[in-house]
Amino acid sequence: MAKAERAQERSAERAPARHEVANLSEAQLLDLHRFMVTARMLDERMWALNRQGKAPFVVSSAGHEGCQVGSAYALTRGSDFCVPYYRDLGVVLVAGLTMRDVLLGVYAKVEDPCNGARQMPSHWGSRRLGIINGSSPIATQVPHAVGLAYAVKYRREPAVVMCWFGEGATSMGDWHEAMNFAGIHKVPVIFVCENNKYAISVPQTKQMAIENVADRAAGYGFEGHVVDGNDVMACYEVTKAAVDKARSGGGPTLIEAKTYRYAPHTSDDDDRTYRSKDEVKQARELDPIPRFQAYLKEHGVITEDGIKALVDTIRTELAEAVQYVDQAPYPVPEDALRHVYAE
Amino acid sequence: MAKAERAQERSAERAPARHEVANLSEAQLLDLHRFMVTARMLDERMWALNRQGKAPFVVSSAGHEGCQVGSAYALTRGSDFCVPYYRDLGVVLVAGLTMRDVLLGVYAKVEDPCNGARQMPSHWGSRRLGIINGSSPIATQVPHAVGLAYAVKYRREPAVVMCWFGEGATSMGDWHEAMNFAGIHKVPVIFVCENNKYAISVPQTKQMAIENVADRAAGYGFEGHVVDGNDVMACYEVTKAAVDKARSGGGPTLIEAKTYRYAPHTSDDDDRTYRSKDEVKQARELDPIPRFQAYLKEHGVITEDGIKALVDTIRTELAEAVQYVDQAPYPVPEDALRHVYAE
Amino acid sequence: MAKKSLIKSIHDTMWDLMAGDERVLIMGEDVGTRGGVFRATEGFVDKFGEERVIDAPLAESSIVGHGIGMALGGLLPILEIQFADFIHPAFNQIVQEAARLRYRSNGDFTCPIVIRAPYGAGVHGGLYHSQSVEAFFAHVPGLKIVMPSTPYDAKGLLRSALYDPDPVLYFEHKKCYRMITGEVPDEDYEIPIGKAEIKREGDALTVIAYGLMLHHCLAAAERLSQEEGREAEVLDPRSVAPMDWPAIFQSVTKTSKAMIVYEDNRTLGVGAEISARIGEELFYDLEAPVVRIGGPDVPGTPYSKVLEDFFLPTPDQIYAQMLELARY
Amino acid sequence: MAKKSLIKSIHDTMWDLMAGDERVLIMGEDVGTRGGVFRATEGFVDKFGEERVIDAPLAESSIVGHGIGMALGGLLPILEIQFADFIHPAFNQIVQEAARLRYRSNGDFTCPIVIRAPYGAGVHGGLYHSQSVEAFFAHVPGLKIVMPSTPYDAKGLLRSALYDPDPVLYFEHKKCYRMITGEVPDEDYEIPIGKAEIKREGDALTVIAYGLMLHHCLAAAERLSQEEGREAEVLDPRSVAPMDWPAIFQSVTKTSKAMIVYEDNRTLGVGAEISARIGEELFYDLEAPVVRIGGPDVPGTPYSKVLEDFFLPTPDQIYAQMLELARY
Ligand SMILES: Cc1ncc(C[n+]2csc(CCOP(=O)(O)OP(=O)(O)O)c2C)c(N)n1
Ligand SMILES: Cc1ncc(C[n+]2csc(CCOP(=O)(O)OP(=O)(O)O)c2C)c(N)n1
Ligand SMILES: [Mg+2]
Ligand SMILES: [Mg+2]
Repeated sequence: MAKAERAQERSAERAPARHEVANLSEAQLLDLHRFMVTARMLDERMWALNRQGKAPFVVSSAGHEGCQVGSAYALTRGSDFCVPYYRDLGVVLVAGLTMRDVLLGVYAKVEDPCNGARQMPSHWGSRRLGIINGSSPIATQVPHAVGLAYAVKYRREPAVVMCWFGEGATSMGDWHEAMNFAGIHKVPVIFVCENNKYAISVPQTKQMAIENVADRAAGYGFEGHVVDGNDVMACYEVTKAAVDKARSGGGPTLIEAKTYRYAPHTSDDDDRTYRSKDEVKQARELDPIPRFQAYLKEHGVITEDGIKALVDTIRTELAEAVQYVDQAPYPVPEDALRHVYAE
Repeated sequence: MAKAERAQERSAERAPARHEVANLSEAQLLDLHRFMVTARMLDERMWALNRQGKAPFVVSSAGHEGCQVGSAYALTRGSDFCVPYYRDLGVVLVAGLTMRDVLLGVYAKVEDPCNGARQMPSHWGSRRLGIINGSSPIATQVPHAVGLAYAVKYRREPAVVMCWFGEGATSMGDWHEAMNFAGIHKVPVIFVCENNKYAISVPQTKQMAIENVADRAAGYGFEGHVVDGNDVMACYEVTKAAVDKARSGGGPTLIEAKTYRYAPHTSDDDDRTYRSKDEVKQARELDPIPRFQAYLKEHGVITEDGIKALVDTIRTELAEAVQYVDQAPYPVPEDALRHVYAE
Repeated sequence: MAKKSLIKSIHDTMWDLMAGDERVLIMGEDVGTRGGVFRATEGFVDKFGEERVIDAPLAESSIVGHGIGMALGGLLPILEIQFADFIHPAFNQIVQEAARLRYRSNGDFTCPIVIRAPYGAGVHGGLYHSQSVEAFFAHVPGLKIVMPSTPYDAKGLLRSALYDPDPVLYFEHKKCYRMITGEVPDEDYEIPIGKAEIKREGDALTVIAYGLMLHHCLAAAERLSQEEGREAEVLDPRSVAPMDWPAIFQSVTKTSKAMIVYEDNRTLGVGAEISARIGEELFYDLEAPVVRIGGPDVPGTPYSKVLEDFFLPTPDQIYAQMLELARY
Repeated sequence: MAKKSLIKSIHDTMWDLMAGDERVLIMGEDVGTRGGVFRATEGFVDKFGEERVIDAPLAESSIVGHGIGMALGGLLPILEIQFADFIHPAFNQIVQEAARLRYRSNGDFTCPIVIRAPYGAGVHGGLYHSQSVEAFFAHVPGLKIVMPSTPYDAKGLLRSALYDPDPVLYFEHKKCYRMITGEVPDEDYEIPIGKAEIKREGDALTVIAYGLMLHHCLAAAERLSQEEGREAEVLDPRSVAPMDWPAIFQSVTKTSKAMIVYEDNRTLGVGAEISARIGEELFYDLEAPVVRIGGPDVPGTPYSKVLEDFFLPTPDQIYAQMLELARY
């Protein structure tokens, strides 16, 4: 009784806004927004380039911006570590890769700072930015994240490690082994599962017999949380709490963000065989970007004009990046022989 | 109220005996007892042979008889399948291997029906008896059990598959992958984890961050149960329920039996570095065999003389088996080249 | 008889095998509604149902492990690994389990599974969608490794693989899937595993190759004939385990010169064993050193077209070396 | 200077490395209180603590995977795989991750890990405690593979392995652990990885071997000298990747005859590449076909002593073939 009364009273004064609860300043809200819009616009451009025949292969992050940006934003840039997977465009933008960096990879130009055009696009990495270079085999990065977190703890560094993967990745043995070790050694790692309901065409029901990946955390001795991946602030909030916990010695957390991918798995995929247009349409109605924009406008953080201006700025930057990348040089053939061993 | 009353009433009449609750006849109780004593005596003989230099390598099952015999006894011999691991002497005896069969392997004689002296002892198998031939790498048999259960279901056979492993095995990726698939397809498989607190020297606390392996079942969408591995009837009861459930289409169950191994990991191990004599002594006080014998005597199922007679019979059989095996032929060298492919 | 691409031949053969035998089932990632990422199982789930066309969870080790279990239960599973690059998590199940079940049980158990996987470079797949993995497994006794290079062979070998009582790895060069077409009879036939085929007869030198490189070699041999009037004998082993040594030795004895072309990393690729055996067995027959052309010893095929082109042996390089060896 | 067994030399070297550098840690199954099943880390946990001597859960893939992560975090992990036979679950992490991290990141990332594992037969370990696994990895560019055969080499090579900026697999023949002893200096020294050593000089033929087979070859060479007055040159490559081709070619050019002895399955074992290269490169120098002695192509070393003895090349067999080749 007393509790409900007090709550009512408080709401009578003024309910604290969602972002106040999440401890996000207006500047931070604008940051989140900018990263999300950048990711979406860059993604759309990549697909356009693909259709124009300029990019043989692209991977889409559209739909995942809420959970990617929200989670990555909880890290301290420059000292924490990101261990992303191929869908994490939003993550690596927050971590500091530029649109140009990303496009150099898409165009397979030699200046590609992630891998010198050696890997397919979306296989990012940067020692400088603390983004661990990833491969294509699913879930192999999860033990890397955990071992890295062990090292960080061993060295008494204040850093934490965040590791992203899809719900399909949770079926791999490596995922299990890494979760288990993380729990035993209480290393400062945060696992973020971007559950978009499909692994290419395989629906979640054929991937696992349970509703929530987060429930598996209990089997490893740490906490798991489900969060709405379309709610960037909620993603930030739950991840930030996990980051704080990890940083103060509380060990790992598994966060499952319920999300959806709007495009086919990659530009090589055709999703019409395994899901209906209607299903995709319905998911798009929950798009994290307009939802966040509505919130920002409602709370006077941004205006429609402000959004337009941002879009224009990004479009200009994007055009510049495309132009630069278009003219950047390709690798020379003999580059293929370098970096097998230390030189 | 009414319920408690009724229960009290019943106990006033006569509390049903433990084995009645478990639906075990006296003949079955004697069966269980015989298998347990046989396993223990055979195991002791194997160690004696090892110390005499006649058996270069042996693995001990002592301490595990309760959960091994109790669980395997829930299967229908001849139609169900066993997928054991190297510690499961009690399991394979219930499944139909004889002491002679086992000793032929220990002596590496060519008549060894499991693998013709090709594998280390305790790597049993028999197509005839439905015991799947096992290897040494840990946990690889778990997906075999699950795939076999899929086949059984696919063929609409009434059989079920039971798969045993230690708690250490649950850390392997294969274990996780098999659990996951079993849950998705609800195949008729029963997993029995013989948790003896150590994987060679590694204690459970360094193997996992949780108390009960059984708790992981929830993450795969089926039930898990913890049972006292020193209570053969409880092991039978919980396993039998799982077998019935699996047979009627209810899918998998994970059973964790808390047990202990009295001897070192194998004859190559020295356990003094990682556990105290005292710990072993305490565990031995909970030995499933005397405990079951006390119960049997209390309920008039067997007498002290009956036990002695049984021991004598087994001792005689054992002597005969040892004598036979001692004189049995070794393989001929060129045997090594056979059975690489179909002949 | 119909003209089919390599992938269509594989698709249709699996279809017939599924239709003809209830013990056959297919398991792999995206083999169901998606019909496989290369469409090898297009339409299968509608025809044969979900119980026989299993969309596996993302877990290669257990795709193989469960497949072994199914085989133990009397089924004949065809297991698809989406890309050969992703077979490595299943290495333990293949090497320790599938390959050894018969041997370790002294013949009591068998493991009749087929593992299909698309391999090879030339499709801008980068380091993880381009690998050749046959050498790892050709080193493992107990396995058979089939490398079909034509639609005709693909059909006959796949049927043999399915009914082989031992585990068979069946590797399909993904660049050949649509590039290579050929006549395929409608009726069923088997091609015995372990029998090479002379894909082109000649006496100037013997060239041994499979997959994409076979087709490059055939093109180079044609040019050698056209431009130089010299005839290379091109031998397709069709399986690299067992390897048809008699056929290889017979051809090299005839031509006295041998060349091996493969796209896998050169060191300890399948060509190493071929070169070694020819050198050891035909010491007095050889008129020139064995020529081995392989991919460079770098960890993978880079994504960039420039770099990938550098990685892969080209028809021109092959031609140049053929010519040199023929003239030797 | 002290006389030590192979295992003692490895133990003591690791001890010194741990004592000298805080970045070094050890992880593996039973490496803690048990001190390793072969006692390689006996006493370590008491001295260096649980944080640096980690009893890993039973999970090889992640022993390597976590080790890679630790290396990414600036540590220098020594990862113990309890038996080389159990390295297969980690195949994916080794081949796809450790070997490729540098290459795929265009040199931005490195992977300085050491993976130690006891390998080899002769100890009644059966199919799963006897394997030689070096050939699988020698096929993988990006890895270095060290095979120390003497206590002296073991020390110098282990130090080099630890400070090598690339992933090193360090395989120890378990039969040699206590059987082979030798003088080991107290002070630190490094032996460069990729440098062979002539363990015995001679001119009658070149014999290339490592591990237990090296010692068998040395015994056979001694007998050849005693009984026949012919001197075999015995070359220990010490690492099979990189392989010291110049040293091998130099010796074979001198002797004109080459023999390779290894216990791994013959087909596509490391000897295949050695034989192939010698045949290709020294075509005009060879006076006899290269002789390759390997384990038979069966799925594993059987447990039975009779069968195991049949599997392993014996000093007598080696001697007989040496003699034949020397007389050729
Ligand atoms: C070991 C391995 N197996 C298969 C693949 C092919 N593959 C690439 S992405 C993918 C699905 C991944 O699904 P999920 O983890 O849910 O991530 P999402 O793509 O949905 O974000 C598959 C099967 C792979 N890359 N690695
Ligand atoms: C993949 C693999 N790694 C390591 C080993 C070595 N090994 C044999 S038994 C064992 C411990 C197994 O412990 P657990 O599963 O608890 O069974 P228990 O022996 O306690 O019954 C280990 C590490 C192995 N056989 N296979
Ligand atoms: Mg997904
Ligand atoms: Mg145990």
